[in-house]
Amino acid sequence: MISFELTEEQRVAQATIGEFARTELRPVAQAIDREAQIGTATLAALWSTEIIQAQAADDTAGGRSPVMNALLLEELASADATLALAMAASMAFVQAVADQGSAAQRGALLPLFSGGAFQAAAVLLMEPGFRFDVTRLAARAERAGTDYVLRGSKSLVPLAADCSHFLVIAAGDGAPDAFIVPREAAGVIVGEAPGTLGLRGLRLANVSFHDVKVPADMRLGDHNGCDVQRLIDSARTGIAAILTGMSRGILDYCVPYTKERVVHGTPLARKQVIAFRLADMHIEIEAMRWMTWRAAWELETGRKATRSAQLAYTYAAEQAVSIADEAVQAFGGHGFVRAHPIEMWYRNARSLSLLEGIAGV
Amino acid sequence: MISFELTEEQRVAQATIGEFARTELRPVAQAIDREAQIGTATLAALWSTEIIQAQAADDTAGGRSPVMNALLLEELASADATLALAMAASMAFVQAVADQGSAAQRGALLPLFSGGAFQAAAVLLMEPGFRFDVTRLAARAERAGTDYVLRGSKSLVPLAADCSHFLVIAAGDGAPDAFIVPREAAGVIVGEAPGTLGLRGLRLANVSFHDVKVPADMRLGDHNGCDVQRLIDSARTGIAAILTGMSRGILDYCVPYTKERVVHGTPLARKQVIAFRLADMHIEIEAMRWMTWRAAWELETGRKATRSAQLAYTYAAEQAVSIADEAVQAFGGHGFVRAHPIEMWYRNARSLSLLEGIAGV
Amino acid sequence: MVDFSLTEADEKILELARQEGQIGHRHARYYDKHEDELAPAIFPEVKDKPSPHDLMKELAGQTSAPAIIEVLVHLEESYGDVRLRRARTGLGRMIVNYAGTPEQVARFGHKELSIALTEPGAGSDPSAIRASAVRDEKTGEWVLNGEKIYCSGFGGAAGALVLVRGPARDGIRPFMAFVVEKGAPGLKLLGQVKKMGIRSWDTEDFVLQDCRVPEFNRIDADFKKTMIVFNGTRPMVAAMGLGVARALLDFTRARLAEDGGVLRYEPGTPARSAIEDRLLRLEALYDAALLSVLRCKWLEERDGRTNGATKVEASMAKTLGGKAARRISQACLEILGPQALSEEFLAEKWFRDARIFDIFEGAGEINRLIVARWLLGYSAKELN
Amino acid sequence: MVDFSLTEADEKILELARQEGQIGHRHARYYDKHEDELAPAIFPEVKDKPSPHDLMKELAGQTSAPAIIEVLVHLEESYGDVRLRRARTGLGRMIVNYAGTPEQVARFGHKELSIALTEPGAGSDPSAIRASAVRDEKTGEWVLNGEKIYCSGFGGAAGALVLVRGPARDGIRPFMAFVVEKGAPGLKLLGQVKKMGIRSWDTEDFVLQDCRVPEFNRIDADFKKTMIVFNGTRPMVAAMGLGVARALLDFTRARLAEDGGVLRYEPGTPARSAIEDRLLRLEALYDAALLSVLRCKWLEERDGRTNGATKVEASMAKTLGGKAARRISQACLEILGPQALSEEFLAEKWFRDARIFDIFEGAGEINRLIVARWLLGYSAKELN
Repeated sequence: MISFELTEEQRVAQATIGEFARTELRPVAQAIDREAQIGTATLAALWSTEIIQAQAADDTAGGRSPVMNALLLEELASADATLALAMAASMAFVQAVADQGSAAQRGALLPLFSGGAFQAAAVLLMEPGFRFDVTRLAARAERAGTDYVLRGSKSLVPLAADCSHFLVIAAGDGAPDAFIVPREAAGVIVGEAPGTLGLRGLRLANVSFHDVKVPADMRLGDHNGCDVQRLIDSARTGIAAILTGMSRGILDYCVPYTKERVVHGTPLARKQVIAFRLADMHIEIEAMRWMTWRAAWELETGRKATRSAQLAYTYAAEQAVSIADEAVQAFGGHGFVRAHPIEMWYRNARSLSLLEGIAGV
Repeated sequence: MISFELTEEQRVAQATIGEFARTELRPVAQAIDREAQIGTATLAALWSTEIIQAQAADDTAGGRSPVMNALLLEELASADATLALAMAASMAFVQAVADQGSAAQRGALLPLFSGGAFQAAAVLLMEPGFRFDVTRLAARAERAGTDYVLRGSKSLVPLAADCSHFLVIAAGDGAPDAFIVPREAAGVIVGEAPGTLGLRGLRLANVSFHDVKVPADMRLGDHNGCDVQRLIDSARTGIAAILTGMSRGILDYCVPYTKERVVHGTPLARKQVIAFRLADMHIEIEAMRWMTWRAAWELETGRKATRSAQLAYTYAAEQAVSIADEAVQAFGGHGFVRAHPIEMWYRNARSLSLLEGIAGV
Repeated sequence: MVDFSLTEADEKILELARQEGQIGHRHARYYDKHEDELAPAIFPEVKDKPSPHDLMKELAGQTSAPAIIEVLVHLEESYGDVRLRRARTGLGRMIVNYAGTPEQVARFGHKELSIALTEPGAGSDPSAIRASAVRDEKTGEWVLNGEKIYCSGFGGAAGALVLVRGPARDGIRPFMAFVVEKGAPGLKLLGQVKKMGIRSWDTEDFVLQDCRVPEFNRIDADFKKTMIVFNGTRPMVAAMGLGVARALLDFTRARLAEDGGVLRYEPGTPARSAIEDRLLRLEALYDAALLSVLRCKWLEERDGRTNGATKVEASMAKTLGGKAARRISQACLEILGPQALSEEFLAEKWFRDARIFDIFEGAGEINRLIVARWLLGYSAKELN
Repeated sequence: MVDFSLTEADEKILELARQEGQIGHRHARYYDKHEDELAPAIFPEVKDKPSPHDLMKELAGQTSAPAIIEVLVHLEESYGDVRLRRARTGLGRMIVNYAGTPEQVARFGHKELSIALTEPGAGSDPSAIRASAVRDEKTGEWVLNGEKIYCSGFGGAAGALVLVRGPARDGIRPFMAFVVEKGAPGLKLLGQVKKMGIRSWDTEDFVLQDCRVPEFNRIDADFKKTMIVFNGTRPMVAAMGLGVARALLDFTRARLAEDGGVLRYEPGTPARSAIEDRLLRLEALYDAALLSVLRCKWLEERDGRTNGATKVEASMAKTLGGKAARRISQACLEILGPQALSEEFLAEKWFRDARIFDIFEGAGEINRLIVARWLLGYSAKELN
């Protein structure tokens, strides 16, 4: 029965995290971008929301809800997409283990995410090279006796240097599989962060795997393996949620500015061309949200979400870049200088919309 | 040395044909669409411009000029794209024979186009089926002794029932080739015109070839064969010229209407959104024209025009559909009813922009 | 709780609508070619069968919210092209029943009445209406003059509720509404409008030339309140546009499938063909618009249908629906290529049909103004 | 006669510019990372070599029209990223030389002077300028106050020609222009503007706080005439945007080629991959804009450079050039995929650089207004 009704719990969480994002995250967003570093205080504040921890909660507690996560990622991203993605990256790892890990894997790994300090971890899907596609993985895991040997490189790993574990998606004999690899494992090399167009606080870096021995029981799901497509669907939904929130943050910033800025005697917002663009932003942001909700709901109810997640991601990517671009245009020169966050959003929009595999709902 | 200067001869021809198109063609355009038939008087008027005949002129006379043809097709199409294409289709045939035919072929065929009455003929490239592409021809010509046997179907042939000859592009052993086939040849079946979205006056129809015997000397260029890509390049340039003219006609019709039409106390044209769209139309039409000129100039000077023709065609197709679409929007309900030519232009734009191979400059 | 599933009852109703749509497709070309011929009030194929609307009533309580299942049925009916049962959606009748006196309701309430607003010089701007009503003090009759165009359903209707300007009061000529029945002296029927598409959609023009109607026919309808019906109809019309768009999307996918082309949702852009990539993006646009329509209808159920609560959401849904119909129809023809231009297939017809959905029931420009005014807190005077 | 060929001399000049561009690319990342450091007036690599501009003069008469070869050289220089020779394009100096008295030309005409128009509250609308000049009757000096931002070339300049509002005459405060040299009392330098891109493009802000300049520094420049320089510079800036766009297009094609991808122009859409199709359409947009720039420059040669004859064409070229830079930079990054986000490559830098070209020297909106007013015959008052 079709419904867009949020539960009381969802509305409360949404409002709480929304308020947290506005007061705690937005004020530090530009500094994080400038310094290409998320301060420990901010990481601690993020951790204190307990969103990551909730992903490790037992199924029966109802703590792991893709719809709830989509709502909260939107709220976080409306303040800063970088920080939303810092959360979403760890969330993706914990969710994958919680949803698809063996009992032993859950038992060993989930407690790491119940401590008092921010715990970074990531799902590694993207690879270096200019024609990467999720269906053309070069990283390979080969059987060597009872173990696997992992070879290949992964790119754009958030907070790579701080991660305790990586979940590495690699091609195998048949379908791709996911392998849990501690950062300290022999043969794992975390590259220098080269600096990136946007999302600079995440210090996105390559991680390469040189004949890394992975014990068989560190294959996600152990004997059963895992559903890698579900990880990708979840990531696309997560990015869609973040793009939705970021876009909303942009529009919220544009409305007062265009109403105040007077050009040739009239506020910018009263020029039809500007007003229509703002209206379109709002219309599209809403549509992005419903598409994200639908994909998250499919994930939550155990349905196959591949189509919905792909469409939500593709649509949100296109719209968010366009929204950020039009925001720059509305601000003119002020949209091009670092005094306003507009240029950062433009860089973040273009960056976010190219990422695969690293967010989770 | 880069120049956009037209010669005196070009300017005179442009003005003359422009005036002819405005006074003789525009007034009959909607009736031709309604009746799906070009009247004999109109065909006679078109013939009297001697544009088709000029294509058969000897090289040394300088009568065959792709740049001139592009200019004139734009003028004709600014009044009616259907009639411009009726001309361009015959032009394409005559040009192909004149440029690439053997001496015998030129001697036999070109005089047919020097008579007193409109002589239809066409180059046949497109084929039925929904995934047709110019690089995937299904029509085939096979060697049978010294002759060829032609098999396959061609689609959307302008004035098919009136054509004396077809130039059929078909795959052979190596590269595709072109074959001159009289309509009356055994095995040639001209289908009923099914009616089409736009360009209805052309009675576009399928022509099928059932084991049609083609003597070896009716292969265009005889022993040497021909450059089929050049025919395609010329056709794309021709369509680009027609799309440019049609778009100009649309804009010319929109300007006075939007200035006169008052909505909420202001002329439509003074709404920024409408004014910007009209400005964009003009900007794009000009760019379409320069792209067309460049491709035509490359053809005229014997350069390889494949890239320029493809870009001119692709760009013009996209822009013309958008221009016709925005014209419908500016007219609102009046853009959707047949009292105004706007809806015809919308149908013609979508139709024209899908055609390959049937126009020539 | 957020929920995107259809109930069993929803599925059953929509399945029936889809089956009927297959019949509609068989008649589509005929009525496209015979635009002056009204389709029968009910087609023989379904004469003795329950309609999806009947089934909706029967299964009430087991479906998604009424406004939601209703809009989905409309989408399927539009997908089906020619309607097998003439819609009784005459807005004129709705307004008479809502604003008329008991006597007026008794006399006109059961009749099919269109609403006649648009004039050659007044489309999206009703304030430009010039048709007039003058009272003949001798007879007590009203004398109407003017031209009304694009009047939906008028061919099959008993008449129309006509919006005109009355005599000036304090320099302002107020809107007045009269029931004009066919056969009234001075009502000249101009017949079906010759349109690019939706030719089976009954649309007529007429002229009022000293057309006389009694005082009894004057309906005391508040124009502003009347406009509130658009809050419900805009998402409905958006859904109809999506019906046509989906007909084209399905046709396009089916043609590609014949050639072995399958649309996969797993890969990213680098692994797609140009055509797959476009089709995928068109589907995304379709879904974006459909979800906006459903959200609006869900909100309508929650917050009220006739109080204007969903004015902005209705405009949002219509903006996206109109845009989707335009873009999808244009792009599908391009994907299908030149073969799609032929009347052997319905694709070219749907291309023509689809274009109306960003025009009638509020063009995208009108709807964007409504959204922008709300977003920016501007009055109609401040932003127009 | 229409002609799209370059002369041998053109090719020679452009080849030199391209070779220099390869050097420029090597310095691009450094000046992106060190935005407060002005690039040298001339780089050692080219210190003793003729510039493309020198070659242009040398080969005069053998090239395409001067305005055309000049704009093509600018495109290549922009393609090359960091300029190897600091451009002497200070608009302030140009205006002093054109409008100053012989004494003023003698004193200032050889100095590099920027032009300072933009203020925090006045971008595309110079009428919003608030900086002021008041005459100190005692000393005969002018006292300037205000804030000027985004002043191109000011870091390397000797000063700027500053546009301010003078004392009111008949209720109107006329524009006045003063040469303000660095070191003037009350001129506070604020240093390089922190920008998203084009960081090697010298751009400074400054404040005038009771800044005193002698009467001699007042330049009698007609503001409207001054604006005519934009007719020449708009297509020039459009070409610079295209230079950045082509750097990205070339980079993208080269990366695809490494992987065996070749862009073919023979097939239609159905036979293309998603990426081929996009790249082809981006090239078309690039060419559309480039040809519009060339047409404008050709017209400028024919009809005059400083008489405003190409006002509309200049705006058309700038509109398309700005749009092309925006779209191409956004789309190339998408085609290249996530790897392109890394600072290991210049793609991400060019993405940031490209965005300025639809903003400065007239945003697309300003230029569309100019085109629309001409097309519709409206005054600035009737359409704004």
